[in-house]
Amino acid sequence: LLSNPATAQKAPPGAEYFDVPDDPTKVPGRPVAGDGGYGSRSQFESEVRVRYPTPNENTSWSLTPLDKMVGNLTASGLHFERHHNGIPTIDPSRHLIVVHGMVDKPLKFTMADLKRFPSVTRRHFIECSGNGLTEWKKPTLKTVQGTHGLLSTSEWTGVPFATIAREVGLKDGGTWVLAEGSDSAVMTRSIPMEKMLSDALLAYGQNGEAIRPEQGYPVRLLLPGYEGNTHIKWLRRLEVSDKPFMTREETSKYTDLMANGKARQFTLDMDAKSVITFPSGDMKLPGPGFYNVTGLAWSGRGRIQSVDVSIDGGKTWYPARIDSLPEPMCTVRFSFPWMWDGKPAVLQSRCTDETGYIQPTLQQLTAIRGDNGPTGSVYHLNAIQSWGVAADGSITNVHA
Amino acid sequence: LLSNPATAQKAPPGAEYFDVPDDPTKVPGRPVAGDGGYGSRSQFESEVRVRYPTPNENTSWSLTPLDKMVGNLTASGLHFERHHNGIPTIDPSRHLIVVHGMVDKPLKFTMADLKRFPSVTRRHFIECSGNGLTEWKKPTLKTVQGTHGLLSTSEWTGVPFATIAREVGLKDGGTWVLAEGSDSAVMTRSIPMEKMLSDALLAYGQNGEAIRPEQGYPVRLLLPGYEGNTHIKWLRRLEVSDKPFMTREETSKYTDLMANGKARQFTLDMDAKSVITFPSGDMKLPGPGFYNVTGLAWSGRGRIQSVDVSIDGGKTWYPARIDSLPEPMCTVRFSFPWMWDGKPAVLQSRCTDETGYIQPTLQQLTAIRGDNGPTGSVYHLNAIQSWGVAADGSITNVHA
Amino acid sequence: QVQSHYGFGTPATPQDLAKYFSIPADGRGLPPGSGTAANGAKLFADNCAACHGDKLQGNPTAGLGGDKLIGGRGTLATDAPVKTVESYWPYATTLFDYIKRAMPFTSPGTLSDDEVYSLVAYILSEAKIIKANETMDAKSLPKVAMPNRDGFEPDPRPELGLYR
Amino acid sequence: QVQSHYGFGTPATPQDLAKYFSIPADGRGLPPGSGTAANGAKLFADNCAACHGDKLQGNPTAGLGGDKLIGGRGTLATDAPVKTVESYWPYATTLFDYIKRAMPFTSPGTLSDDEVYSLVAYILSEAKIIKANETMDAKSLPKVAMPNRDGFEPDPRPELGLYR
Ligand code: HEC
Ligand code: HEC
Ligand SMILES: [Ca+2]
Ligand SMILES: [Ca+2]
Ligand SMILES: [Ca+2]
Ligand SMILES: [Ca+2]
Ligand SMILES: [Ca+2]
Ligand SMILES: [Ca+2]
Ligand SMILES: [Co+2]
Ligand SMILES: [Co+2]
Repeated sequence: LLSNPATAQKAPPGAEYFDVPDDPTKVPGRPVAGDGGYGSRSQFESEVRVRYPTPNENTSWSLTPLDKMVGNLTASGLHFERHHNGIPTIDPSRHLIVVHGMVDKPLKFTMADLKRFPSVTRRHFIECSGNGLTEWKKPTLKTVQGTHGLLSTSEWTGVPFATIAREVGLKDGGTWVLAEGSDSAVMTRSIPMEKMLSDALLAYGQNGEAIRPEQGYPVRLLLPGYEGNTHIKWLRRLEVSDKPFMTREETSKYTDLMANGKARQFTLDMDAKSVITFPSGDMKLPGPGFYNVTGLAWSGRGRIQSVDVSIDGGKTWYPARIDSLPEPMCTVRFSFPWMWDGKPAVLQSRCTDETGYIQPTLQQLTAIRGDNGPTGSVYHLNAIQSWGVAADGSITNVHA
Repeated sequence: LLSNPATAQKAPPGAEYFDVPDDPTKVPGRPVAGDGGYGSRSQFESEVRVRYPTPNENTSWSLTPLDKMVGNLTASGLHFERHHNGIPTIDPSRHLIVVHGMVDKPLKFTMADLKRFPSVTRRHFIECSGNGLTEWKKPTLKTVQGTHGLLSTSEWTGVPFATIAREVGLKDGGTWVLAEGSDSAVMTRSIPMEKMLSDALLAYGQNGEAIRPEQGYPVRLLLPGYEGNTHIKWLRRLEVSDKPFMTREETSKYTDLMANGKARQFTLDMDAKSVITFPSGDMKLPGPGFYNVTGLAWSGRGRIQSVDVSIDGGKTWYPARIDSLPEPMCTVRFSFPWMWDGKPAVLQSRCTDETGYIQPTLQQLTAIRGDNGPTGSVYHLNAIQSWGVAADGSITNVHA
Repeated sequence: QVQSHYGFGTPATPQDLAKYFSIPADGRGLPPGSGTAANGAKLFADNCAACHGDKLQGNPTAGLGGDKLIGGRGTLATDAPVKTVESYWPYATTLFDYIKRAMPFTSPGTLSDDEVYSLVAYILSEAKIIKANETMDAKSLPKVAMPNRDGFEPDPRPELGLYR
Repeated sequence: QVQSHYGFGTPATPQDLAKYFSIPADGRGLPPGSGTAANGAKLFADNCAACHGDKLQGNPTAGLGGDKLIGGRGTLATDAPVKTVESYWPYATTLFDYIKRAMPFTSPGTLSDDEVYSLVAYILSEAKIIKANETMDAKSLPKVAMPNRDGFEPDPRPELGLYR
């Protein structure tokens, strides 16, 4: 009863096509485990991650369709991607993770070795620090998938680096750790030892199963709250050092050039941020009436404390409901009951994290960072997003 | 770069096959979004849900491979199934939910209507009360997938029934609600109004995307902690009544026949339960040494408070670590550091929930329920599971 | 700003509701019509026996797996209880409700109400719960005295002995 | 019962580690060998120019999209900063490390160390950071004075003005 290849074309990516009966209560359904034992999404669900049109499709990114998502987690098939030379195919039985440098005993671990250690399971967002890079100067992309889609949330399972550190023995003065991927970009980033010992995971599980190929199969580094690029995928090596390595990704890229010509380096924390996903850009409200405004909020420095919503472009703020359980360095779903009177409005959300940090306006942010983004201060745009609502109900990305 | 049909056969269900390079750092990987925008699991991951060999494959169940899972959530593609006449294919644009009976204003809702209401997002397990039904009299199935695989955990998003209740207006005396599915079993169960108003959800989201077809697309009832059969899938109708309807599923089935010939009815709560998933039945330990014993614990009456592990068949108990955040009516992952001396051992886990209820031994349970299961008291087997470890490291399902 | 009622959804009219049914033990909602075991016997042979057996003994054919429908009286308190419509089901109304919604398994929801009444009469008569010539309809069905009518009790859990 | 060390994993020997490299600014781990701009020019034309341009101006061919490698000096504090190896990169060692690991894009990890030194020499010389005849090797490379050597500062965040 699997769909036949002729009709398979009718189904969206990730789905199988089946004929639709007039009345599903009058004909038997598909048998249990007729799918071979691994299910797929409904043929009526079609949202996909969309690639940003960089010149080279192997170093590019695809964005999560936040406007079509519900809840707090990201479906594994829709987790955003950023690869620097494509997705490698790695046989886990041949994969090694070596840990060396300023350690007492350099070791190599098979995946089987790694899985023998105690593990922990945590939910965290990952956000690319380039999320929103098109939005500094003027509203550019139409949808929230475009403006904020380099954000996804998963349940991750893995071994704390602290556990591995006890195995190799750390030498005094080892203050940085280089993490290296086994993709063809052989991606490298330097991570402060303090972070590695506090909550870094060597993660091999995602949402209950093995981590997906696009997210680093068979193992990635997970650095809760840090910018996405540092969560090295396809992890093959950790080298303890007394200094950062000044890799290309932490000098040429992922640094923030200020207006005075100086660049900030190792800007690793993701600042608190929120965005309204409904209603959002390119949608159209059918008419005045009640709308359950909803969105996501997150912080790289702890839990989300509160979220406020404005319908007048930030003049007045109302508290939003928190619809899921706040956890450290994890998204929360929020909502706000809005009775639209049919007049033009500007919708905004603003979050505060448990450190007391308040998500800034774009004006506040560019006052500090300069307004030479996107070619200057490209990364870490966490400003309040504005969605303009016209009298005809159409929603557009605006700067307000 | 999608796999071609000729080689697709090489990949397990849910995966695509790709050639495996000798050194993944030396050849470019697959391009971003080359999968059409919806990803799939690695070709090296092959665990599947397995159908229990009931005579009719349309009324049957498939079991989650708990032995192969990591973390706390169940991958959506591996969520256990129990259908009573297969999986219907339902066009959400034509689906209605009607709410009527002892209400002031009977209403019908489209899926679009439903999604306009405020929603909440919660993680909960669903367990079929038939989980383990083969295990009452003697150890029968070999693996934990067989003995405990009718258990899965997801993030669910939906509208509280309480919200819908305000729309229709409840009449005094409406103490039960019938929920009806739109499958060809037209499944019906009666639910106490108290439960419906406390935390029942009309759930349309699962792990961030639309609920999967096998789990009730486009909408199911979610009754945190209640036996799985009551979480009516493909929900099309809710009827408020002053009495239960005594449907076939709450009389002929899902009742618990005691030794005295009387049957318990509406045994809806899932009692606290835990199971060790590693090591578990049909595995073989390579030799003496350290093993990170791990498993899942859950309760239908609140949070898991603590989990203990025994390596001597319940004579001595040690506290286990809790490796994920306990939440109400949700699984937790636990673990226990075990240094195996190479001698025969019997591994057990035992949980206590926040009400103080302690998971019983099979002896304690059959002392109350009688030992005429599985034909008598079929359901609600939540006894401590024992895994026998032989001197050669092989693990078997035992009663101890 | 928020109304106490959102106002989503549209009224469900009696016509909208007409296609739904769910029959509690008092027979509320049983449709007009009637049936007898004699009619039911033929219907059963044609539509049900392949899966439930021509003696209602259950599961005669591999791959179909219908339940055993009669027998088992007096076994419930034994070590090998046999649960059937005859021995276990507390209400005859449930039989009407279930056959009408879910049977025959391969084409559920296709029987007329008279046919369902007839099949119910046939099964109850084969189970020796009613006489062969009794007519089943909205009035008589709820009154059928099922052998295990008083065999159920509400959930007594949590079992307090399992607390420390 | 638990050991303080689990004992999983096996020692990584010097041979195991030989294939890995990562070169910090002091040049630690730079391999033997050397190269010159003259050799690099030919290698660049053959292996790199298709994507980075024969004037190192970047992205000449649709679908390939290599970065611009030189130019942009003096633009960093302007409204249109141009970030290249020449204008922005603080360390020449990074150039060696990155080309050796990741370039050429379609066959990374295939260049010899001499070839990498030569390409580094060529790019730095085209950027007028070194002279055309300077030899690049483990000793000279870390000493190259990059124009933006002092252009970086550690993360000053959180920005305290954003707290209430
Ligand atoms: C193709 C097979 C098939 C046919 C034809 C069929 N049945 Fe069934 N029947 C089943 C199966 C399978 C079940 C169990 C369904 C479940 O538990 O999910 C069942 C269950 C039942 C039950 C409930 C038994 C119990 O103890 O819970 C009754 C009553 C019943 N059928 C009556 C009928 C009648 C009357 C007909 C004919 C009009 C019929 N069946 C035709 C397969 C069939
Ligand atoms: C097929 C295309 C292609 C070829 C051939 C190629 N490159 Fe590249 N190069 C790229 C792309 C694309 C990037 C950007 C990669 C990224 O950011 O993920 C890049 C990045 C670079 C960078 C980093 C630039 C910066 O500012 O960060 C350097 C240096 C470089 N290449 C040098 C070389 C050299 C030297 C060669 C030849 C040995 C070469 N490239 C061959 C496409 C190519
Ligand atoms: Ca969708
Ligand atoms: Ca040490
Ligand atoms: Ca697996
Ligand atoms: Ca009322
Ligand atoms: Ca109770
Ligand atoms: Ca800081
Ligand atoms: Co940064
Ligand atoms: Co029950």
